[in-house]
Amino acid sequence: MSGPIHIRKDETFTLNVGPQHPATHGVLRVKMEMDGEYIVKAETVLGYIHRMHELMGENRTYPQVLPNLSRLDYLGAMGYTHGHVLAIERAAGIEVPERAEYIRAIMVELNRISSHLFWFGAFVMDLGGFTPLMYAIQDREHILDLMEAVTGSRLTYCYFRFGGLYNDVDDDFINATRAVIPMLRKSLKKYDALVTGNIIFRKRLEDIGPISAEMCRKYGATGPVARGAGLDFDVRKNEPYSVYPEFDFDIPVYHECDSLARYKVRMDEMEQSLRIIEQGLDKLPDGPIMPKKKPKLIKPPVGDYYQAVETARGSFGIRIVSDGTKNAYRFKLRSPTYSNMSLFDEACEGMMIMDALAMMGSLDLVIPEIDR
Amino acid sequence: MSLTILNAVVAVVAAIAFAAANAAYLVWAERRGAGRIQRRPGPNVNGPLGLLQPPCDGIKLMTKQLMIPGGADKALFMVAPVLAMAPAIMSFVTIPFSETIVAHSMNVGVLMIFAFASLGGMSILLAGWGSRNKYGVMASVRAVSQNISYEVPMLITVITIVMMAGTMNLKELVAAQAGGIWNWNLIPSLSSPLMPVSFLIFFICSLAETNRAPFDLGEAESELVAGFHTEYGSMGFGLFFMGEYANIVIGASLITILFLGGWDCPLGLFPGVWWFLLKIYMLIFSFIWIRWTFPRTTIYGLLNLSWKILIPISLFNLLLTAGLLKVF
Amino acid sequence: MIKEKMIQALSELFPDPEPIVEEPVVEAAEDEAADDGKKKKPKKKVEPPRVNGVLERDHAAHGYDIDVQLDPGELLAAVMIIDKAGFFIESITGVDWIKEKQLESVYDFSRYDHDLCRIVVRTRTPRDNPSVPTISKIYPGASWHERETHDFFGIKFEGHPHLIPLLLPEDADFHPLLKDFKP
Amino acid sequence: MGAYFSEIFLGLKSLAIGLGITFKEFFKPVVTVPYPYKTLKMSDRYRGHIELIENEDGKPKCVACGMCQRACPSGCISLASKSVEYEVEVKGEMKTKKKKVLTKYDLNFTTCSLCGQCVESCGFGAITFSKDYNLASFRKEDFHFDLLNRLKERNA
Repeated sequence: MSGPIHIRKDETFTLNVGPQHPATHGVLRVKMEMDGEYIVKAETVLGYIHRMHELMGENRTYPQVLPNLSRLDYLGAMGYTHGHVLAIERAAGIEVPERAEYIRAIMVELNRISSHLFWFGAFVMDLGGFTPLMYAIQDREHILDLMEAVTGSRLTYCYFRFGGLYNDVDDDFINATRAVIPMLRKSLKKYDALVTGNIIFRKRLEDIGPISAEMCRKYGATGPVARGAGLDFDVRKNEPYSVYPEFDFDIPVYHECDSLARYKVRMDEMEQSLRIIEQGLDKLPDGPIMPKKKPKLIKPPVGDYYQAVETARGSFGIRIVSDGTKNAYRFKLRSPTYSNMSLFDEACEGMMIMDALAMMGSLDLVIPEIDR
Repeated sequence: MSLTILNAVVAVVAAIAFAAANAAYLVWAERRGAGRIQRRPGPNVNGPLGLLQPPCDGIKLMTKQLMIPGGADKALFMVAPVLAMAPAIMSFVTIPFSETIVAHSMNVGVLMIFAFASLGGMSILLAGWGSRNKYGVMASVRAVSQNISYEVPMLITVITIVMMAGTMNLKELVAAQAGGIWNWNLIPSLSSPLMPVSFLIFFICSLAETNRAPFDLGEAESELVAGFHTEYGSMGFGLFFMGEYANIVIGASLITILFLGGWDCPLGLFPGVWWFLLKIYMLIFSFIWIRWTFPRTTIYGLLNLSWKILIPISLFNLLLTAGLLKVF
Repeated sequence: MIKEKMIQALSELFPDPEPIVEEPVVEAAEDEAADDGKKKKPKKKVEPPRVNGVLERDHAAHGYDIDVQLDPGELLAAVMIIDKAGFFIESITGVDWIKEKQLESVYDFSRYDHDLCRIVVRTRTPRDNPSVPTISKIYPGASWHERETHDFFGIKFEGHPHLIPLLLPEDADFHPLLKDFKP
Repeated sequence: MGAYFSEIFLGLKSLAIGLGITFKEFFKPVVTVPYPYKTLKMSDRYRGHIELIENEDGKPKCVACGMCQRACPSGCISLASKSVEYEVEVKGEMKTKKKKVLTKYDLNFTTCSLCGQCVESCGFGAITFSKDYNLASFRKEDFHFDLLNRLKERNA
């Protein structure tokens, strides 16, 4: 939808969406200048739950930062912890046993599905349909149960360790996961029929909230936002890490650039994650889950290290500047939603408020992760 | 038929009681129904099956303080919820539940119900405007444009039926459909082959008129917080709520009278009034069912639907029926 | 390959006399050796700060391919080259080198296609008056990253249209990631 | 014109499919657990707050080395100990030895992030996770756990 043809500057009003607003999923505030229902100008205000994780990363020893990473994004915590352990392993040169890497990949993908499922529900709720959220949560619950049985917690896992894992998976987990996969496939079909095919849903998303490939590049958008703009970019393929090169999976890419494209990317990604989990379970090698020799104190050599991983929301980067001590000299977290959200101000200009909020939902925001 | 004062008082009290009881227990039914659809039990703590939930909610709402936001237009702010409830109750007066159970049968019954239904839009406008809230104003503007554009196809559809029956009296409209399912207006006849389409149009319009999902743009909780009743608490909010559910009952009764043969019984097992109630509660269930299945439409999608699809089709249907009535 | 092309293009920013162009190459080789040997040689530690120039890095060891250090004045030219080559902006951050009395701002750029190449651009400014030109004109997405870096380090991005605190409170007058920050 | 009607028709069909799905769900059994009346069993590895483990004598296994205290990222563990002399039989003769005995083990659960670093760092297997999750109170002080006391209560 295009904006109003004629805006009179003296007839606009300011609308504060947030910090407490049902559509912002947290404490995000968008200052909107409105002409009726049309947005003339928007300015995002962040920092309502800024916790300065980067300073904590500098003040604490490397292992002590581990729990912080899962507090960044409470829905896809595994992916973020994965990035952290990979970065430290790269910096300190720790070898990881193969079994541990496979379990990591399985866990990250399970978490990706659970994150996407929750996003799916919350997104449809943004559009006014409440029931899909409940169905999504039911399915997510099965995944959380699986992960709880292994990691011991449901949301903020802190399961990965430098060089390996906190504890091993057992046959119960493997069998239960195998049982959950077909169930999830069935549910995905249900969602397709209930939501994706729905005419009201499609009408609300088709050609709404265009984010072009060039815009993605200028703002550094990654993840499903970039893939919905026709960019074949997934860190798992572009910059392979862990055991992802061993798996056969596709990167769903849609060229429509609208909210529906971003929605479809995520829905397809769940199927791909299921494929990765299946292969991971098949290939899961025996062996230890922690390296035989692991430095007692982790002190990466002096240098500057960067690690990117593909989380549920996009490319998460972690930069560690080490000065050779047990604390990081600089601990930078590049959160994907931060970049994805930064294009909202420009993209929503001239849109109607309900379309803009639908687009905001399609960006898959998790505010603690933006604010860090 | 002259209306004695006693008659009027009894009628109004009965209407209020019916509306209030319905509003209270439809909230319960809605929550239970939504719960079942989402595979959770819904309210089940207060009383058996949670049946004491509505009185508890009512007590809670009544004991809360009525807050008037600073800078609000006090008069409009107070009038709006009453205006939401009153027309709904007034409309009950003319609805025939059976041949005998009707407070006051009027020969312009359909017209009267539509006149009162328009007042509902007014209350939303006043509420949004009076509460001095930007979300409220936006919501009320939406709701009014929605009400106006959906009254048009609704009335055109009603004209079709009135034309066929030759009366505006609700009782006579039902009487015209008596004598079995095939006589109901829902079933296409030679003179009006597009009646199921009319029914669908009327059904969609009554969803929109009562501000129900997927057309609940007036309260669009995910974008406009709570829409026109953002600033309302306590019984002000309660009245809006009751008004909404009373309107649903009226919408369902109107559909029943116009399309489903009113108290006409397909099998004749029990008295007509029970058939009437059964029909309206089936319709209300479908309202609830629809609400918990679909996402919300956009405001332009909603207006497009009305002006580009519903109005042309209903106009075509009107002309077709008029022509066929002349032929047969 | 994009990597060689970018090294070529970025090296042209340093048209200084030959020894300086030579030096980074030597350092790079040494650096590789240092990484292989795990332990840095003691003489490395007393080495003077890095000279401006382009370094090629091992992706497996560092996570990035090209490391460019330049003066703030050359930043815009370098970023324009990178922009023209189709890179996307990944992040901007700072590092407080308190011993050298310098603040470093670090820019990460990466690519969407499968020709993997991550470029890190570094520029150092004096700590008492840190000022770097903004790149938000070239990459509008840099605007938030620059505001964040300004919050945390106090680096002024000259020409930034809206350099107010983003993550910190609006009236924050402290920069928490400076090493001498006391909460 | 054909597209107009086919869109209406397909739209209605998609709505009907959606209604069919929710109608089917309507008759399926409820999946939720009515929480305060019924609770689920926690998995074996559930990570609740920490708890001291006793040895055969019912005394805490903990030797008060303080590793957990140091490993904790949030600094929520504080412990104190005193030296106690005790006699032990070594090669047939009694010798007096000194050892540290735990006198206080406080867990400030309000700042605990349940990461499990303490349990992992413990070289003596002296602490474990509890399965306690029904934790609610209006007072902050209720979450300053005295683990030694809890151990005693458990034994009593």
